[in-house]
Amino acid sequence: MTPKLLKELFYRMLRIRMIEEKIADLYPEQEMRCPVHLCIGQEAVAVGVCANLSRADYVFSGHRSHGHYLAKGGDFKAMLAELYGKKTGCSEGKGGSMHLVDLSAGFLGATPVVGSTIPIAVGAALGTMLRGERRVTAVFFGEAAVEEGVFHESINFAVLKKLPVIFICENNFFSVYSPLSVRQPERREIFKLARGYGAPGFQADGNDLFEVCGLAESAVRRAQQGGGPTFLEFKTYRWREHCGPNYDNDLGYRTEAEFQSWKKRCPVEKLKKHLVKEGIFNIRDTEGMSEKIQKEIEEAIAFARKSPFPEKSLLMENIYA
Amino acid sequence: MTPKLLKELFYRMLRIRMIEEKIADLYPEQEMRCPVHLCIGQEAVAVGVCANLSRADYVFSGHRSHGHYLAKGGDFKAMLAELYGKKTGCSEGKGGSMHLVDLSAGFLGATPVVGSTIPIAVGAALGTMLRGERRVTAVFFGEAAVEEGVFHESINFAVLKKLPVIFICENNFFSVYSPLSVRQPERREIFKLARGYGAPGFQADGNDLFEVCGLAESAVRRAQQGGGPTFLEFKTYRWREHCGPNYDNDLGYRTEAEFQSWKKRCPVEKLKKHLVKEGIFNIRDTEGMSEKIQKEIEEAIAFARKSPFPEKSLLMENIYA
Amino acid sequence: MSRELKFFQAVNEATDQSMARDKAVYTMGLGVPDPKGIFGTTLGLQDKYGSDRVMDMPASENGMTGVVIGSALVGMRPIMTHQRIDFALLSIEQIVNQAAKWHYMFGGKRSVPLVIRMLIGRGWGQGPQHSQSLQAWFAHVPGLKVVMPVTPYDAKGLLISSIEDNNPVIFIEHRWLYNITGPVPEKFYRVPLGKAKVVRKGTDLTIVATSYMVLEAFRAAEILAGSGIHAEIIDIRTLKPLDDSLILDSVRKTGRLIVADTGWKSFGVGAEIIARVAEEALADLKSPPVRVALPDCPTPTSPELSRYYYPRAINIVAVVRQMLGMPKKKIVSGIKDISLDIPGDWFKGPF
Amino acid sequence: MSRELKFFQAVNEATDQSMARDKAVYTMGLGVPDPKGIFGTTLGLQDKYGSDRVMDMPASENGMTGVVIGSALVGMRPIMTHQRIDFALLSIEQIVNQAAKWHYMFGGKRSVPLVIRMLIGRGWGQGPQHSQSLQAWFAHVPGLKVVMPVTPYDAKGLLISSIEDNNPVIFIEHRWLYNITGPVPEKFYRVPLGKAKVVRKGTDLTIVATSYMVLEAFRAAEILAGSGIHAEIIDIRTLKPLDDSLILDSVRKTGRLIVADTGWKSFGVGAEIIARVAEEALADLKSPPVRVALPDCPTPTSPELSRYYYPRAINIVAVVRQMLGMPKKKIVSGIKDISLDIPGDWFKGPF
Ligand SMILES: Cc1ncc(C[n+]2csc(CCOP(=O)(O)OP(=O)(O)O)c2C)c(N)n1
Ligand SMILES: Cc1ncc(C[n+]2csc(CCOP(=O)(O)OP(=O)(O)O)c2C)c(N)n1
Ligand SMILES: [Mg+2]
Ligand SMILES: [Mg+2]
Repeated sequence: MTPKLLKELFYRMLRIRMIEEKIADLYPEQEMRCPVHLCIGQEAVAVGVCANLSRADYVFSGHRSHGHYLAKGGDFKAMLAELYGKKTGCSEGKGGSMHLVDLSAGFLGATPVVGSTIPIAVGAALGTMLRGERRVTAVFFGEAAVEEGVFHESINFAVLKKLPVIFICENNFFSVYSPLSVRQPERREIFKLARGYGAPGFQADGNDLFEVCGLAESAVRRAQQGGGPTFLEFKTYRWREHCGPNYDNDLGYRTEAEFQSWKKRCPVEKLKKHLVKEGIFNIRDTEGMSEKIQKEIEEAIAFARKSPFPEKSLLMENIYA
Repeated sequence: MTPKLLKELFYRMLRIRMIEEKIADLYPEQEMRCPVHLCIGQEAVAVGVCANLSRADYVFSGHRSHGHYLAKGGDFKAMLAELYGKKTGCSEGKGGSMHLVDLSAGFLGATPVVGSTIPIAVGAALGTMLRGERRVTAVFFGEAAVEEGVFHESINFAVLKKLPVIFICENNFFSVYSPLSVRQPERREIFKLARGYGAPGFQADGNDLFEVCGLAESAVRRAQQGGGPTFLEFKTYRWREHCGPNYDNDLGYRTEAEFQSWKKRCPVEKLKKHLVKEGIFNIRDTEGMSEKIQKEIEEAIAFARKSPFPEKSLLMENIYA
Repeated sequence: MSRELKFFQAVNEATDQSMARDKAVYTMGLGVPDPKGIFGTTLGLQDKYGSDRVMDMPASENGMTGVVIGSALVGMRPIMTHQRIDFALLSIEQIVNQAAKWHYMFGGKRSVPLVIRMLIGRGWGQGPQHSQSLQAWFAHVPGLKVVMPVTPYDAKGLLISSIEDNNPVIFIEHRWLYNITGPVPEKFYRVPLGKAKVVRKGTDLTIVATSYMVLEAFRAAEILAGSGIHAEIIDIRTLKPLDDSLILDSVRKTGRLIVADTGWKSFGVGAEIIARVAEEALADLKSPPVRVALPDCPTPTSPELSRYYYPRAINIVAVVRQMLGMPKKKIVSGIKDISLDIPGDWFKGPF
Repeated sequence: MSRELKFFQAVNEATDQSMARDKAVYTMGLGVPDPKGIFGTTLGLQDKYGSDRVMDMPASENGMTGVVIGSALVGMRPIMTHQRIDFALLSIEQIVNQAAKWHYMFGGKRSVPLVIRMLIGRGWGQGPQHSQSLQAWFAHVPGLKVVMPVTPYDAKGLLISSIEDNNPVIFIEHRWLYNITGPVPEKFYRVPLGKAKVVRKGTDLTIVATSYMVLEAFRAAEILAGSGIHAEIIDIRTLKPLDDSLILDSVRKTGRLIVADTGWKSFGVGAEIIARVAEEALADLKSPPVRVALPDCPTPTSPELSRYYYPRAINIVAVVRQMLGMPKKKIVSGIKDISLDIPGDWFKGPF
């Protein structure tokens, strides 16, 4: 990867981090009146995968989709306005944080029922193939989603039809407060499930941008060359509470120590150190980036705040096309 | 296996074969007014598996359940009366061929929605474990059932909880008229799917009683010793049409040659030849068996025919317990 | 003189002509390309349009519903087929949470042009899991449209309109209608969604019926005509959006309402129609409305029990006579009793 | 003086006492043993009864529903919990095809003693997929029972009766009821299924309400009382079997009916209740019955739209005034507008 690209990817990761933290700061104001699932700590997966996709490619996601939406190039102003329930939101305020969309960026949609966008992404891939388009479709989901039968139905069909779709599993070890131990067999590697279907399945450190990019690049190439689907499992960690702006290690479902060990492996810091070490940029550059992002965020907040709420007439609009 | 046992198992296979053929003969009379899915050609799986289960063990099945019901010791008279829609049927005529049950034989039920009894069987295994019982639960299903997401949800949970359940997949290559090639990835062995979950998975010739017994025996032992679930895939072949009494090779979804090649590998004939060769019995013995079974069948038919239909009042009975 | 087709042929032709006109239309379902072709409704289509546009599928109803939804989001117009509504229950989450809401929950950004054909099984011991008639469920869900054709003419015209509609349409076909014959123009034509139809004019009472029950209503009307009673019959055709103005007009005229539906009585179609009439035309009702529907129990398999389970023309007649205060009398439907568990001699089972 | 508990505590106590009395009772659901314990309703149970009887589960709603059904067939009495009805849609096939029909389709051989707790989400942008109120669906299915408690007293008594019932019971809890307080005896007691209750006596009209709408009906009745109008309020409590005799008696007395339900209007609960009244007590109706329910659109997320989506006391009052031919006037509910997307100040989101 060129220094220029690396800088750009770092910028994207930093931007997602700063946006999510700003949302966490503002959430207590109770103006964003919808559930939010922050992706702080998991930015590398979103950025690394989307860095290998073109704007024409499609992405779907689930409840924790802010990072995926932003990494794919989704309009940030429209996203924030959506969280504020405003008419200028990407879904006119009808969806909120759990229902983001930006067609112009190829982010076709995120919905929060666990696993349910997986077959929809596979279907989008089928559609592009039937239409003779050369797009790749990627779908992001958490490790709990592989517990849903629909995941298996989806990957079986994707392999059967050799569809250009990439399954990206962000394994952060928890489904809300439930550890993997109460949900999946011990020592059963998730990426190996995929192999059982005849789909190439790989696993890597989701906090290492380079590892993510490496696997994503070959998966995209495979899809483009008609090689069919790929399953990628990235181990990572959610820093904040499952849903909402706070930290929740005090609840006792995971240890503070475990959290700290993952915090030390912060994907943003990790990349920053590397780039500085490689002399690709210096701390001053990153400060410039922060300022630029800060400004963008302030503008988006102002936009979201001053935007109007959807008027009453919109309630019964767009029920049918 | 002792000669005595082998004779007994042959008798059970022959009995299922003769009963199914009799049903095929009588069906055109239009007195059995419900869909029937005959298991002619697949008798060895039912008999071989159930030979390793005790009466206290539980069995569930799907739409093609006659053989499983009979092999587990289900009451034949009650089954035939059920096909005739009579009050004396095992389900009082309310279920028909697709809804057989015989609690006294540990045949807890068969229902025809593909895959749907799989989680129910897993739940029965969980129940027996919670109750501290030492029963094993086995569930029979066709190879299309593994395409249902619920199969995966079920085996994931069975492995997670190390449940005493055995998954028996009768792979006869077709789902109605649809070949595996339009439903599952090429060269993707079904039993290997199970291994992806950490469940021991094996494959064998479903037309060879010895192979079936061998795998079933170790699976039952594993379950009894707390070793958890086992997945068994048996390749076999359905001789008659998917649903109904006739042959349907003329439809063209499979070749007459393929059918003939499987007919040559008839599980009943195969076992018979072996037993005769081993001098365990001679043809005359088998004739005696046929006569005995013939008599039993005639009695059951008479019973079913003369049994009363359920009266009107039964329509609104047993909706709630 | 006009060409006659059977109901299943009309469904086939509507699909065929829609696929010929629009490359985005494709069809998928268990057994769609097989030798039986969903009781003939999809026969010959794969030879004509290839295996890319006429697909079989794994027994994965839920996942495959998500798949057709996803394809619709990127420009395809899928037709999915389920041989029984009962099997489609595996895909409720995708239909109700995703397809029905997609257009609305994303502020109108995209929609899901999707037709899901579901068959209602009946007779020959279809039993508890092969016979459910859950149209009231789908009609309860905003974002879905629900269509139930009766005549071959409407089967073709309504299916074409459903395929051209930009929303998810649940298209429900009753197995016992497949063999009925009626005039069907060769040309490509539409019957608009959301429009009910007066299929028999009458003055004494209004029978609002769905799907196969329209035929039983006709038989009842014939019998009633013998006693000088003139029933008006309305074929609902589309349950959602529901064309209540036509129903209200008729009831305002006749003052009497019977709703004959193929589903269960409680919390079913009849309840909604009676409620709308009670809300809008209470004063016009000369007598209490009545529902003719399935009793609230699972479908029994035995042919003997199914005769008590499925209401028929004679039951409708009895209800009418009581409604009009006429003396009870034995009614003969004129139809061989065999039609209790099969629609006619052409139906020999097993499915 | 009697002890007071919050609704969620009453649910917890009913589960606790039932598990203490009967070893066959166990509970399973996503997050059941977690630190939040399904909004407190399952807190502390795992410590008391162990991880065999208080289980978390994989995100496999369909499969796990089959699992609890299977366990019920061999003697267990499972309580399954879904944090939203919306998620339970994945398990419809098991609930409707298997659990609801098992007893009937096998001629009464076994039954499925199973309670499935489902929560209705509302407010704080729950939005289209975390807020559905599909009780009308379950009430349409023979073999299921459907319960919707309102008071902490009933929550405990009805849950205990549901756990002791030998059939599958869909037990629907509204998120906005969790924090209401009411008297709840310490002792183990039952409130029978299938019995509605007159919770406020009145003479001028009957308001039949479900779940949270009973509270809005109360607020409306208070406001109406100010203008000398006396509304009788019936808390349905059990939708299936439906206690229509109590409803009919009340309507025969008042001659006026309003049905206030938490679900969508069309093909919903209101339709069934109006239909039964029209069938049985048409002559007693002095004015057309009216449904107060959700408009037929998906749930919008924006708080501003939810104010128009969810009907409240003032809407009921307006309907009543119109029904009685009273002049229109601006009605103030006396409740802070904040309660439009949260039940009260105690609710701070995000769930
Ligand atoms: C079908 C379904 N079941 C339950 C839920 C409730 N729920 C919301 S997010 C979540 C956790 C999902 O965990 P995972 O997939 O690992 O994603 P993560 O939150 O860890 O990013 C659950 C169970 C849901 N939204 N959908
Ligand atoms: C969920 C569901 N989908 C479709 C059907 C229709 N159907 C009945 S039997 C069958 C074939 C099942 O094939 P398989 O599981 O291999 O069993 P086999 O008939 O070969 O013994 C199908 C698709 C059904 N009963 N249930
Ligand atoms: Mg996770
Ligand atoms: Mg098969």
